Amino acid sequence: MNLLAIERDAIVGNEFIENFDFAEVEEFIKNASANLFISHKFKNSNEILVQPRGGFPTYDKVFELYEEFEKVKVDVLPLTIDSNTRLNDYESARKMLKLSEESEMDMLNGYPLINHGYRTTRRMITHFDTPVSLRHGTPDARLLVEVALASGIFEIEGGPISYLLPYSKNFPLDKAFLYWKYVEKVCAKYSKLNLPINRESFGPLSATLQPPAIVLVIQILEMLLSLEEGVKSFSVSFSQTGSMNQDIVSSNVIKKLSRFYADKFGHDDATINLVYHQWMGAFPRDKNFSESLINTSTVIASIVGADKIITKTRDEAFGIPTKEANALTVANTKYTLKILKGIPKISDEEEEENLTNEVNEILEAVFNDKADTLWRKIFNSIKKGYIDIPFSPHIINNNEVITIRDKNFNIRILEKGKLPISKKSFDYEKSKIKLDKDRTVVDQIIDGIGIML
Amino acid sequence: MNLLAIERDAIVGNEFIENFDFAEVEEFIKNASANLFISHKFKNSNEILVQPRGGFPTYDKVFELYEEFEKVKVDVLPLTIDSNTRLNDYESARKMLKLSEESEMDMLNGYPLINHGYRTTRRMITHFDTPVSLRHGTPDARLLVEVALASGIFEIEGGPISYLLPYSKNFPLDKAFLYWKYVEKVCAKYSKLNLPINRESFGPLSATLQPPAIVLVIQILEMLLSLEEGVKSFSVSFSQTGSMNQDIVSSNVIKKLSRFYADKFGHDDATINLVYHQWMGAFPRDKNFSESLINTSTVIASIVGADKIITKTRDEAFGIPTKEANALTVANTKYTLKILKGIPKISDEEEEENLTNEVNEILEAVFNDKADTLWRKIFNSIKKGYIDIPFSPHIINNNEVITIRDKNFNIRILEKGKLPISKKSFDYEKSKIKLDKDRTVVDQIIDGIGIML
Amino acid sequence: MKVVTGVVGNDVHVVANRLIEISLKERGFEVFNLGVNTYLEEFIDAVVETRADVLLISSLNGEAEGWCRDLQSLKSNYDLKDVIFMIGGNLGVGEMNPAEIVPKFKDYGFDLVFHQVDLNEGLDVLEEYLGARR
Amino acid sequence: MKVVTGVVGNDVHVVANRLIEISLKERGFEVFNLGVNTYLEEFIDAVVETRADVLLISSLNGEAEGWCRDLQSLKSNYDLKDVIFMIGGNLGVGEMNPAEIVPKFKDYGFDLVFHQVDLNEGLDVLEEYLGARR
Ligand code: B12
Ligand code: B12
Repeated sequence: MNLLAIERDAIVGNEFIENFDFAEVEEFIKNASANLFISHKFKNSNEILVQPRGGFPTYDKVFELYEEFEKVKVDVLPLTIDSNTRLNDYESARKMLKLSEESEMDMLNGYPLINHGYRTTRRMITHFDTPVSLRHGTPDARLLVEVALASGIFEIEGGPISYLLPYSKNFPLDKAFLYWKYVEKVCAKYSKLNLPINRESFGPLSATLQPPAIVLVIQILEMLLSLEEGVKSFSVSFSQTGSMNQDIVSSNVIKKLSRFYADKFGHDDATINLVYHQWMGAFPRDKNFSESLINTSTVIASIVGADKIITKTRDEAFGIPTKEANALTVANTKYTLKILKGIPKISDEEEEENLTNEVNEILEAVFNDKADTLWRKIFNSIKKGYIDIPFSPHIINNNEVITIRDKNFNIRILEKGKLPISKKSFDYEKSKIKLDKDRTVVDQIIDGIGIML
Repeated sequence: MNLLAIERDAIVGNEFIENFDFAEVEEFIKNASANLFISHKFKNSNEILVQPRGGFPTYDKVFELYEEFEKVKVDVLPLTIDSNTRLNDYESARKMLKLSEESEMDMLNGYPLINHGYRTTRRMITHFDTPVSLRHGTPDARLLVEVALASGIFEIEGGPISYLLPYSKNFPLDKAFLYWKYVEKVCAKYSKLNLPINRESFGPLSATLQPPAIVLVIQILEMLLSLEEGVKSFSVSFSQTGSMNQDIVSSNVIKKLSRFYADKFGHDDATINLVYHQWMGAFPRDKNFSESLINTSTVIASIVGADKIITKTRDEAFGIPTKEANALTVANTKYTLKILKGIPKISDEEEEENLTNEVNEILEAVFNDKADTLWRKIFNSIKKGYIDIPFSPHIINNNEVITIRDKNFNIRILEKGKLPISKKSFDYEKSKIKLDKDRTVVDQIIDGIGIML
Repeated sequence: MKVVTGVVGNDVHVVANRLIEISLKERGFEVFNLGVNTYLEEFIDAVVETRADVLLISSLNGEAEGWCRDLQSLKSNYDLKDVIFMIGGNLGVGEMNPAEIVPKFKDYGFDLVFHQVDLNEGLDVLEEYLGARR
Repeated sequence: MKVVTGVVGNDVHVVANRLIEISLKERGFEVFNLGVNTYLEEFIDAVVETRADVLLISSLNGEAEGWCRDLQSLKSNYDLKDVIFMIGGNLGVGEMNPAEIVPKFKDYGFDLVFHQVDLNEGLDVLEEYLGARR
């Protein structure tokens, strides 16, 4: 028995789950329907796939949600996990699931997958025979991913950086790398049995004034960590920045560079997809405005040429959306994608050059770190502040980078902290910022957070 | 007393209107508030102005509609005229207005301005102190425009071609030119008293598969006819084609060519604005889809850099919208315009060159006609089929031009009839069309009409 | 079978009218299309003149009621009891309740009334109706 | 005036928390920001330790109720009757009726409850409340 096998046995031996039968799970994955694999759908579709967000505490409510999504011909179903499970607090999840089942009131903001178990959940997934994407935000997702894959969920979102810096306060970063290595290995292993399991990185990060350069760096690094373990299908992603041009620039650069670095590291057999998130920041309180915002995101997704779009709803500012509101967005988004034809090819050479330089500069600094493995290089780089995101709750994040919007709502780097970008690149950023002398910088940053309100 | 003055006296001597006091009207216009002039607003605003469509039979309902629009900070108010008045059938309009007033049910699809008169209507217009745009579709709009201007309506839409070919069956074309010449003259005259009266051409035409080349030709010709009479502020317009790229191409070419021809004909002191119409063709029956469509139009208006956008509503497929639905679109449109920043500059050289050539080729043929005046040249050109629009109800229209959508929903010329475009231009059009051999051409044209359903 | 068709009143919406003509011809009818802006009297004259079996009126701009309320009295001037009177399109201004609008137009003397129904659905019903009468 | 603040439970929404810290400081408060993912016990400990006048809790992810229902019993372990207990953010999962949610959290032992109210509006009320008590 090799080391991974021993670790897997230990992981699934968790007290909160029913007995885990690896042989049966392998058999299930070997024979699983092609329709459950998003990698299959990416390959065989010319359209942008539409995936909502959503998850409820009880089995029945998720089932009803999926029925609603099925009616509007959803492409990819989401399974969003509650925040206790995300933090491996299965005991709190268990208690609140019980309360939810008894009281008809939702005491959890997602589906506690561990407590439901894979036997139950698989029943639902195979019933709908549509790819499901696991959305969580968990630094230690080993058990969660084992249960997900055993349930028939063949797309796993996240990564050691993108699911740690925005999602945790003090979970140890080195552990996150090792735990995600486990996830990659298991995904790679199962990918050999049938079609590839797809991994996806979470580009929105803290969803607030995230500079494209850092988003792209994290996307490319998580992609490399994943491909390194044998994953063959990977999605990089980012969310609407607030400036249409910056979205276009980001997408052109990420398409080019993710392919470039995948090939450079010897993974030219891997498929790379692009995912666009509808606006992830603070939503307006007017639900009609939310719909306008969402539709505008859809138009931009078309323009940037994403392979998948992940939607929001008119209820976003108010709480977890009703299933009806959620299905409505899917229907509307699919309608808009259908009518949008004759999309021009757009590029902005100056901006693309600057973003390309910044990403290359930061990556070079990471690769030049003295450590022996890629994950240790990245670990050191985060500690040194080479990678630093605004609005991270995590204690390891350097918190020196400050961003602000320029007059076209582009996110620009005002303070670069320890980011290893060149003077030329930083000068470019600064040249775009025009501060209003009569107001505090903080007030201008707050304006930039609230542009969609 | 000059000829125009004699004609004006005769026109306002119509039995359906109350006594017309020219001196008082001049005095009123001389002292009218700058806020009533859209030409003033165009000059002093960096934003795209938002103008809904709307009109009801009774004074009270229009007043309530305007109140609703005022709440959402509309930029330009519309006054849409009913279809009897449009065809100078004031007697039918009178009867149906009476029925509408008695029964609380609307028996007219717009405001019968002649029957209400300018004294009444001016009360409303000056009360709201916001520019009003007259929307009608009337080949003989002489009386209508006199009453409108006397009411304080300082933007007049239409023209002898754009309000005839799509709006009439057998109104004599030569008369339309002469009657519109009257309109231009009156607008030019009043423009000297205060700020310029704005004239606007109606680019959507029959709103169904209209080829951009012909739309642009008609826009430029109506602009020249108007500037020739002394009008100093003119808006060219077009409506969403169904292909984002074709919209961008149309707007780049029309901006360039309208300025070019205005200058060429010696009108470099005239201001030219660009107006974009949200989708004017058949609307979907699902009101949420209609909203998605409308918002998509708004995003495109931003991208093409229009000066004004004219909106539709979620009720479009069902009938004249309620005032609430109408105000909702204005609010949503203004929201989307506000959040849309960082719009890239886009162009498509090949398409722009082709469209520029086609427009120039047709215009050259028009200008080369042997007649002595511009309007007679245009008159002859329409009779010869040099200008020919699909889906015109008018008997003079040549009806030989047939258009169809290519796979990116661009409108392409399948049959050129007598259009004086070069072989090179027509070859370009044909090279883009891929007909499906297994289906009739008519069915493929019908598909192209129904792309938004 | 002969059909007279057109758009009633001061109404210039021509697109559906063109498609109706095409569809009727494909279905084997002989079509007399009077086009847009046609008054009720002109329709009746054409029906009498061509000895049509069906009069198919479109109205899109919402003003049908004002133009069609006199149908009964016009009908009574001629022997038109074998002619099928059919109307479709948008039969009122604003959003209308089909449950109210259909009986109203039947009262005015129409046999088949279609408010916001697709033209081909309507023509299918016409063919069924003709079949049943035979 | 001393304020202890932070985000309760397994909740990582940090943006409002950062802004609350800035706004409190601008208003002249001395701020102890425990950040996100803070449990009720930690809040109480910090209030006792710093002798804070106000405990200002945020909850954004909807799970506040599960984390705050034990406040009364925790309060009873200490002498905290002069401390103002304040909570705000999104106080339930899904769309909630503020009319129901406010009394519920008052029952749990909060003096000031703000469901989906802007932070500065809430801080204005806090200042008024403090003024009235003086
Ligand atoms: C294109 C259009 C125009 C073009 C018309 C160009 C032309 N010459 O044809 C222009 C821009 C010029 C125009 C002008 C006006 N229009 Co217009 N127009 C439209 C629009 C957007 C599409 C119509 C269309 O071509 N549809 C495609 C064809 C294939 O479908 P259709 O006409 O909808 O018909 C379908 C059915 O009704 C059915 N059908 C039709 N006839 C019959 C008959 C039978 C027996 C059967 C079974 C079925 C049937 O078959 C069709 C396919 O399913 C509609 C709104 C919509 N539907 O989305 C408004 C609309 C019809 N217009 C309207 C109005 C009011 C006007 C104006 C008065 C301006 C105004 N106030 O806004 C003027 C009319 C002037 C006049 N004198 O009539 C209103 C009518 C309002 C109402 N009923 O309450 C509509 C509904 C828009 C609205 N919501 O306000 N219009
Ligand atoms: C950005 C964001 C994220 C980012 C957060 C990054 C970070 N680390 O901060 C990411 C993407 C990581 C994220 C994750 C999740 N999120 Co989130 N997120 C948002 C979003 C879009 C904006 C939040 C924000 O930053 N707003 C800007 C700040 C300035 O305002 P605010 O936080 O809304 O707070 C305002 C008021 O509440 C008030 N306020 C706050 N605290 C207090 C305290 C007092 C005393 C007063 C008076 C006022 C006050 O002041 C602020 C300004 O007015 C909101 C939806 C929205 N609001 O539009 C959802 C939202 C808060 N998230 C939600 C959820 C459920 C989650 C997840 C569980 C994932 C999921 N199931 O979808 C995870 C949470 C993981 C966890 N363990 O907590 C839900 C909460 C649901 C509910 N309450 O019913 C929301 C409402 C979205 C939704 N409709 O589903 N999220």
